[in-house]
Amino acid sequence: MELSFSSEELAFRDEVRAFIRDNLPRDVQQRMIEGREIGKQDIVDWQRKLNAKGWAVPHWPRAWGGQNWSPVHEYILIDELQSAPAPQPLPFNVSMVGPVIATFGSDEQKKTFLPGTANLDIWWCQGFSEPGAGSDLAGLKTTARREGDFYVINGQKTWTTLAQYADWIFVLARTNPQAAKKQEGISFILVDMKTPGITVRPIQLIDGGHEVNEVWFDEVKVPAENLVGEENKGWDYAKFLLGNERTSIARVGVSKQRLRRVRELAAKERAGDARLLDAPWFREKLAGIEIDLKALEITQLRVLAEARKSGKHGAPDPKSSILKIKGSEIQQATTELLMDVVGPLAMPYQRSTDAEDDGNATPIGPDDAAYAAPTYFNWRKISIYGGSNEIQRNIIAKAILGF
Amino acid sequence: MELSFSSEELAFRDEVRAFIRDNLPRDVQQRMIEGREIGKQDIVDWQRKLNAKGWAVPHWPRAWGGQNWSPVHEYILIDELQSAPAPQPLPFNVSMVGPVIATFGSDEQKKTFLPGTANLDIWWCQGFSEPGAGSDLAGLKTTARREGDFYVINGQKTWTTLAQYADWIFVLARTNPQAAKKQEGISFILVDMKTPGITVRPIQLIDGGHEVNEVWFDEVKVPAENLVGEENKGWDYAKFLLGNERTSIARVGVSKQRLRRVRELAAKERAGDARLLDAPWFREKLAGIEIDLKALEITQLRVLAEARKSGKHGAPDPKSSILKIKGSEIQQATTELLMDVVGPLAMPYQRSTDAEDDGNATPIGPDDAAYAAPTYFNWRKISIYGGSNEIQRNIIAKAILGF
Amino acid sequence: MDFDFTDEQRLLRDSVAKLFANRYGDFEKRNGYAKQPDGFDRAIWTEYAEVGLLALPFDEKHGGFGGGPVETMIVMEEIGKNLALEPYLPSVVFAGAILRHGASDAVKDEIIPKIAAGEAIIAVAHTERQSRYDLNDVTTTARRDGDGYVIEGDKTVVIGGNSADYLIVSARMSGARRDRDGIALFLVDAKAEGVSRRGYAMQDGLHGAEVSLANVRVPASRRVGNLPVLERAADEAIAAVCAEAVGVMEALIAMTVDYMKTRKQFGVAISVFQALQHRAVDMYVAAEQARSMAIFAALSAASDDAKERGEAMAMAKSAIGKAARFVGQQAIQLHGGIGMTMEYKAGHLFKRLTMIDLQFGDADHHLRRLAA
Amino acid sequence: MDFDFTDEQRLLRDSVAKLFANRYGDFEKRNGYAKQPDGFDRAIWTEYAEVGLLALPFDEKHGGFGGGPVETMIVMEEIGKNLALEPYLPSVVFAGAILRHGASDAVKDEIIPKIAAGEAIIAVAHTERQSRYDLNDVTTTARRDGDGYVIEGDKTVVIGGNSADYLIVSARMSGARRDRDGIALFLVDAKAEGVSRRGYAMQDGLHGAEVSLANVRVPASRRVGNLPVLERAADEAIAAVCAEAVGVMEALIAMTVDYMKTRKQFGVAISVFQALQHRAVDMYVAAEQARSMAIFAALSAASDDAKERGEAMAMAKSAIGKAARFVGQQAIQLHGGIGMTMEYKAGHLFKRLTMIDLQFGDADHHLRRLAA
Repeated sequence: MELSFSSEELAFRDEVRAFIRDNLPRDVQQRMIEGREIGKQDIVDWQRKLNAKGWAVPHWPRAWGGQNWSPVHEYILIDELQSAPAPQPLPFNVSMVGPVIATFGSDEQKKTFLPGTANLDIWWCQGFSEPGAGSDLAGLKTTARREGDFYVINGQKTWTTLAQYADWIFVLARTNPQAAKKQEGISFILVDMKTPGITVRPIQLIDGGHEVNEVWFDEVKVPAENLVGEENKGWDYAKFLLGNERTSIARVGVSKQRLRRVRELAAKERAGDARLLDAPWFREKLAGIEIDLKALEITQLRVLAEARKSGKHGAPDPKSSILKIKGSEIQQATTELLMDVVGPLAMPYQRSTDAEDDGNATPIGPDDAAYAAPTYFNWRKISIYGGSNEIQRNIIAKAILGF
Repeated sequence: MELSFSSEELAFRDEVRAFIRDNLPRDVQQRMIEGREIGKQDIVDWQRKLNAKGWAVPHWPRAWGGQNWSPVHEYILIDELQSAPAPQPLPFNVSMVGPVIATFGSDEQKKTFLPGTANLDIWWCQGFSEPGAGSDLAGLKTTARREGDFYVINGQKTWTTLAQYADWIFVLARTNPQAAKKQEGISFILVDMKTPGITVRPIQLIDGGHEVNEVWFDEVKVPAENLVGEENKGWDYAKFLLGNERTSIARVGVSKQRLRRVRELAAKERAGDARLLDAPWFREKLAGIEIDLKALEITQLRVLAEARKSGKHGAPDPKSSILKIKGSEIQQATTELLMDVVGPLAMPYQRSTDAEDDGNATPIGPDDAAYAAPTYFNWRKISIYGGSNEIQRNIIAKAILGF
Repeated sequence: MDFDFTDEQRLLRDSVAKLFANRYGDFEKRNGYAKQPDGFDRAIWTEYAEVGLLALPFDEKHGGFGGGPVETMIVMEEIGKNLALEPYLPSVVFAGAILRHGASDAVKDEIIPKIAAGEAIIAVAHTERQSRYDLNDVTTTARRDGDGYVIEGDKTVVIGGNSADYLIVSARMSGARRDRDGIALFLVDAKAEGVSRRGYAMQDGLHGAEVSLANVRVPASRRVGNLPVLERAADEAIAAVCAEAVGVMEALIAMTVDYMKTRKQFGVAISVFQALQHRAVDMYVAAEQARSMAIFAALSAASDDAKERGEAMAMAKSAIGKAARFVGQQAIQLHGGIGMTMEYKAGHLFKRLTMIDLQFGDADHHLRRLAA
Repeated sequence: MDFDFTDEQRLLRDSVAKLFANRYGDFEKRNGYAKQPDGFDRAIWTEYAEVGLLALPFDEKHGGFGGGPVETMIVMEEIGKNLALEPYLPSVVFAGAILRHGASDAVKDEIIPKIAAGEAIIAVAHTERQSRYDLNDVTTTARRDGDGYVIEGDKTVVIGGNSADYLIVSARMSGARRDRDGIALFLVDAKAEGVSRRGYAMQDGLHGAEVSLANVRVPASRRVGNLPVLERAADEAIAAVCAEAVGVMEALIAMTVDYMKTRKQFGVAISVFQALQHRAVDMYVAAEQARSMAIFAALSAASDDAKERGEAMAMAKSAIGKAARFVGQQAIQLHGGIGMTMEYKAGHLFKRLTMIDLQFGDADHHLRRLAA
């Protein structure tokens, strides 16, 4: 039994750190440290650097850029990116549609899409959620009607992250409305965002940012060859896709970075006659979260070690639900801690929603005051999306406790 | 809007305080302060004093010793008894079987039982719960078979508090096993504990004490005139009875007394170089509970004021479920605080289960060390009995939130 | 012991509720009000004046209606339910209390009628960059100069400061940064020479300002109190904001329960899921306990005993802050994504609850204050 | 990174599990063991010796098996699952660690074989009436006298002290009550003149004693360490008790889940109620997080870096204490009345968890230690 990484793994970690240090633009890193948005081009540029290094899609098949790494290597890369902090490869590309195409797509689809997907030449968004169906994904209503060599799509998707940047969207649509079970009769279709009949409407979130959208389909004609795999088997591919994100679900690196930042800021703030960082109540709060995070990190490593051993690369382990539940609770706790640091200075709304903003307006209060409350607001989503924490509890209740 | 009691109410409170001061034996009070058990005779003697004063059954009909008080007066009496602390009139007598007999019993039953019930000449215990039915009281299996002028009772009751002291037991038993609904066909029967066929077996709880019992009925012959009200209507009487305890459910006085005690003890304990009571972490914990308790006290008064206004004396207000939930959480939190005061000295088992023990063995640690852990263990029951906190949440969900 | 409103109080509540039903019944209108130059709609403010709300807490001899903390509670609870944007709390409740307790009769006779008529808005400029929630942490200075004072310093997060006609500024006349002695309050004309302001929206849609005072001259007659006056006024404002929080929580819980009954997942309304039901129950229980504390705060706010009053406010604000955080977070969780969108009221209720916790000190701050 | 046991470790676990299955598989037997004079069954202790458990952590050159913290974790987890009564933790783990780190080779050669053979039980007498959880808070004195020491003082809650053949006593040779310097450890024969003991059961069924030392003479050779040695041994004991807690929680959660599946209310198994399911899930999640921390503690326990090791133990013990309290309380709540009865194992698991939190410092104590 051994908690530390092997020397080979440690060497890889050092390589990742060096790569980030030498290649990540300082201003991008600084924006991320402060909780500000980063621009589309920054994300694209960085993913291309990672891809050039072979690190954008290490978990893909070797033929399409994969590295055949162990889950531990994948985790080290993600954890270092989160800790730096640096942008992660766009999940819609590398963890979602990419693996689906690589596994279930036609040779033509692979050739057409995979290189550009890895290199972020194509920016994908996800057309799964609908207004009527949140956690109940299979209750979707969007239809794809076959007409000759085309599918004609009608319906509405929502919570579509960064659709405003997207070149393509992968859509779950109902191709057989008469299917006996709601999970049947769904197909997985790739759609060019420039196709006539698609309308993207921004949804503004309570933090003031614009990261999600509604995407409307009105008689959108899509070539039939954009169907992935078999017609009416889309639910299987969706499940495959949703089970694919196991190495970064706990977002330990994100919380580590946030706590580091909180310490830095609290060392600069005064509370009464002393530094805030020296106030016992603040230190105890901080320590409480650090303990939880340490436990989570080890739980994450245990799940990884299990995955490495079983060889079921990325197969959904119901214990991942622990990672999601605790990971989101801890991330949310760190945002509350940031509010504690800033105190009353969190109240003014001084956040620019413009990712290209140079941030040169005189800030009110300490460096991160402007982003404390918006981050707190925005991060409430973490326990909602990707299967709410209530859904995760249902999974554990059923799959582990046998209820 | 006014939070304080009226001058008349304050005068009554002073009268209660004076009565307790002048009449409650010091050693009984001291045992209660320390969390030790008190003996049967102490409880009997005290209730007789209260009854002589007219305070044992103020909420009963005037003809049987009632005082026609407002709910506020009832609350003041109970709160002062809890705060003193002094024993409360035995609930099985004064809040349970007494009001049922007074409301639904025959004239003969009233004459036979009510005076002795008020004066604790008869000690009652409650024969409701059964091993198979906890929160699902109506699922009871004990039967009462009519044979001529008798009922013959068979079955098992459990969690019967202080059955070892009891002269009589009031039993819910199934008189019509064929009834359509499980709530129908149940009767409410009074049984002399000396009747042949009754066996009382102690249940030892995890604190080491003996406060509950199993009561077995094996062909127990009970005169038919001991049926209360109508045959098969027992469920209605049981519901009436269970809705009768609204003025003391929050047990605010008990928690006030416990916190006072915690402060006293913490002022004597040292933590490092200072008094424990001066340690910020301890003070903050204490303050947190005091805040909760203050809120609960006012919520209790709001429910009382509502009851006084509506005139529905003792009718179950679903808001009482708040009192039960928060009251039990706070009481349990005070027992944890007591453990904090005592620290490692809570570990030895030095509690005597003998209520007549003079407590003269050299104690280990501070005064209450011996009772800290047993009280903590024992008080876990508070969120279980009398309708578990989960049941209380179901009540609020249905009756208030309309789910 | 009595938790009923008098007939007059019921009338007050109904008239306030009616005003807000007209103006805020359609929640989308709020967005329009917020975009106006002051961050609220002046016409609504005029209505406040017409209904008498702006004169409510002041003595009749200064043109007020002599209302007390219970009347303020009634108004604030409705403000909370409706997320009203007008600067009632900073101007009428908080600054008003300073004037009531600290100003000379001459100043009262001059200013209070203007407040009552809706012609003067006042904001209290007490927070500084380093002060966090401590009212005694003051570096802004006031030095005697002839028959007046000269004030110098920077104030931050002055709620209502963007639209204020007057600012009440806490300034240090003597002593070290955190000394309790040596602090005075001054009523400063917001357009006086040397006063500069940078107004902004706040996270909850209310507005505030950064205020700089560079050699600002104030006549001696405009000295309107000291630290105890500021603390007493803050205590009254705390009671008021507790009542507001109760209104916000009530509205948010009602929205959440309604949403649960209509929102379908897996073919059934999500209100059938017991785990979610119990969560809603816990929110309700927390809110009822908070309501008890808001009543406690209101009924303690008029006490002349500063220690007793301060303790009551610390208890109340701590309880309210904790409940506000729990209710707000759980409401968003139970709503799912929709609760996080700008166009839906629930998210705004959540944001206001979050800011209420920060206003006048958060739950932990007051817990420590109580434990100290 | 590797969380698997080696083949030897698996063998160890299986043999311990088998021993306990025989002895504790029928839970009612435990009651009988507890009533024996020592508070446990000597025959079982002999079995520990036969299987090699009592020699486990000691160097091979002193007759041990050279096991490390992971081996101890394996044993302690099984002890936890079975609520075993034998004084393995105080004697082999805690006192054993003091001997390993602080005793001379001569003392080791004399004592360790006795421990290994089950012939000597040792208890650590460090807690005093005023010390709470602070190992440096020592008023018991040791003064030099000829070629030995004379010890004087009172110790409380000496776990395993009732049946111990030797006591390791912390005593102050110089300095003030809470000074870190000037503390020494002495191996005292429990039957030495001047040693008096009052044994008792503890809340969880384990046993301990009050110990008085009046003019107790100890040879100089029996000085077995100082405060750093005591702290290091306590750290190893903390890692061990964390593992025990994980075993207790595992057993308690399994019992609770089983009970929920069989217990019927309102005509259905209570396991169908989602609110109860989610509570059980939260218990499971807490226990898994606790397991991670117990592993962390075991893998940090052998570190020579006192600061790093102490921090790891503070983190682990705080996490374990919090989880233990939550899991214990919720298990009783989900069981209802049956969980509160003496004859049912769940209540005893709950009580042991409660005492584990108090042993070596509760969750808050270690949180403060970490934050200091």
